[in-house]
Amino acid sequence: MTNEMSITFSAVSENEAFARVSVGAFVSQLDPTMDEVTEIKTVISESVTNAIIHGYNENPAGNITISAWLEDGLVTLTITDEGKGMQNVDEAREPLFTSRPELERSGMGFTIMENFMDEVAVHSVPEKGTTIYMKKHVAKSKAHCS
Amino acid sequence: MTNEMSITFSAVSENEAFARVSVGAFVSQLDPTMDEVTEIKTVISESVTNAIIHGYNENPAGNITISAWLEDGLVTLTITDEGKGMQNVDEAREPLFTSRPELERSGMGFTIMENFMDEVAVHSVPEKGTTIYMKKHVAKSKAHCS
Amino acid sequence: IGEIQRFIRDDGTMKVSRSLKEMNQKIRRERDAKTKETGREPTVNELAEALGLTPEEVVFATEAGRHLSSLHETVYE
Ligand SMILES: Nc1ncnc2c1ncn2[C@@H]1O[C@H](COP(=O)(O)OP(=O)(O)O)[C@@H](O)[C@H]1O
Ligand SMILES: Nc1ncnc2c1ncn2[C@@H]1O[C@H](COP(=O)(O)OP(=O)(O)O)[C@@H](O)[C@H]1O
Ligand SMILES: [Mg+2]
Ligand SMILES: [Mg+2]
Repeated sequence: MTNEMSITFSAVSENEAFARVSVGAFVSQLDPTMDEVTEIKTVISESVTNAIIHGYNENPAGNITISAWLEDGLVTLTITDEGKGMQNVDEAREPLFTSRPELERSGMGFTIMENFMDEVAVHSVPEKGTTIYMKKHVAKSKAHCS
Repeated sequence: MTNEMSITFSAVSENEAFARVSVGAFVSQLDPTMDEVTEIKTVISESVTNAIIHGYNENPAGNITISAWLEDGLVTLTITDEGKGMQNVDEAREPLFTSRPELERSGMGFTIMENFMDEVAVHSVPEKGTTIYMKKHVAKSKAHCS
Repeated sequence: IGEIQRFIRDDGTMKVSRSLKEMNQKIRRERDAKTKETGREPTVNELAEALGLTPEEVVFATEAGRHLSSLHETVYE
């Protein structure tokens, strides 16, 4: 089976739960474990929070788009914002790096994404925006929905 | 508060449950009752099923888009397909009317939408597609309960 | 209709936030029981089947402990 969806929503923290549930519900078609769903939801939280806080500086006029593709046992996700982007992606991905220490950010968002997903790629252009691509193999047992 | 989102997904029946839950999760921001959420989810099922079966003749290459807007106590939904559309919307909306009796359709989809929503408008162009607009007031009692 | 209602005290006027929390507790209990029984974590489908829910509903309800509640507090405080 293959299947795809995308969701677009205002960059406000109220939508974090909506994004977690939508992506988690979609991925449930692959029959993951609850832990796998929790990992995927956590990664959605981290990337959506980054888009809101860093990408859009909490401007609610911004839009965030998440796309998800399913094929047997594999989830591919992209999270896109059209916010301020990053000058130096390698530095941003380092554990504990944060450009907003005054907000008590942990600097661990990218590290969490790398830990919970099998692949993470970041494409970012200053003043244009950021896209995060991620892949995760789930439901090693058996993938299907009927 | 106002807030908006849209979701787009392949026209396959596996996505009906995803659509129901995604819209349900978004609308939950207004703190509705169980009945209100169940009514909204039912209306999503009816309109998504219509898009899949009637709009796209079950061709999975079709896409369905649902948009949702929230403002104090009011949900506005649109469900759009780019499928085959309808020649006669008034006839289609009549209770018990179905163009596919061989599928044991009940012909009650539009009637259910009208019952559960405060407003239902249908815009359809043959060979272009169909959009259903719906509004519903929710959470009339502002009582906070968690 | 009603897949959720079977799970709550048959009161449709209950706020969805509260009934999701109750459903979340049932899911957690079932998950613990199944893990003990089989020695591994159940899949979402296995939990959904045992509880008569769709897998998507299970994912929705398990969010209840966390964000939906805090979210209502921000919206309605
Ligand atoms: N969507 C984004 N747009 C712009 N900058 C970003 C985005 N996501 C992450 N960054 C940058 O990468 C840094 C590290 O991100 P992260 O590891 O999540 O830590 P934190 O969010 O705690 O700062 C952020 O401080 C920010 O400078
Ligand atoms: N999205 C759509 N695209 C094309 N035709 C539609 C669509 N939705 C509804 N219709 C038409 O309206 C009729 C009535 O719909 P409905 O009340 O849901 O009954 P049923 O689905 O049981 O036929 C359908 O039989 C079909 O001819
Ligand atoms: Mg972060
Ligand atoms: Mg119908």
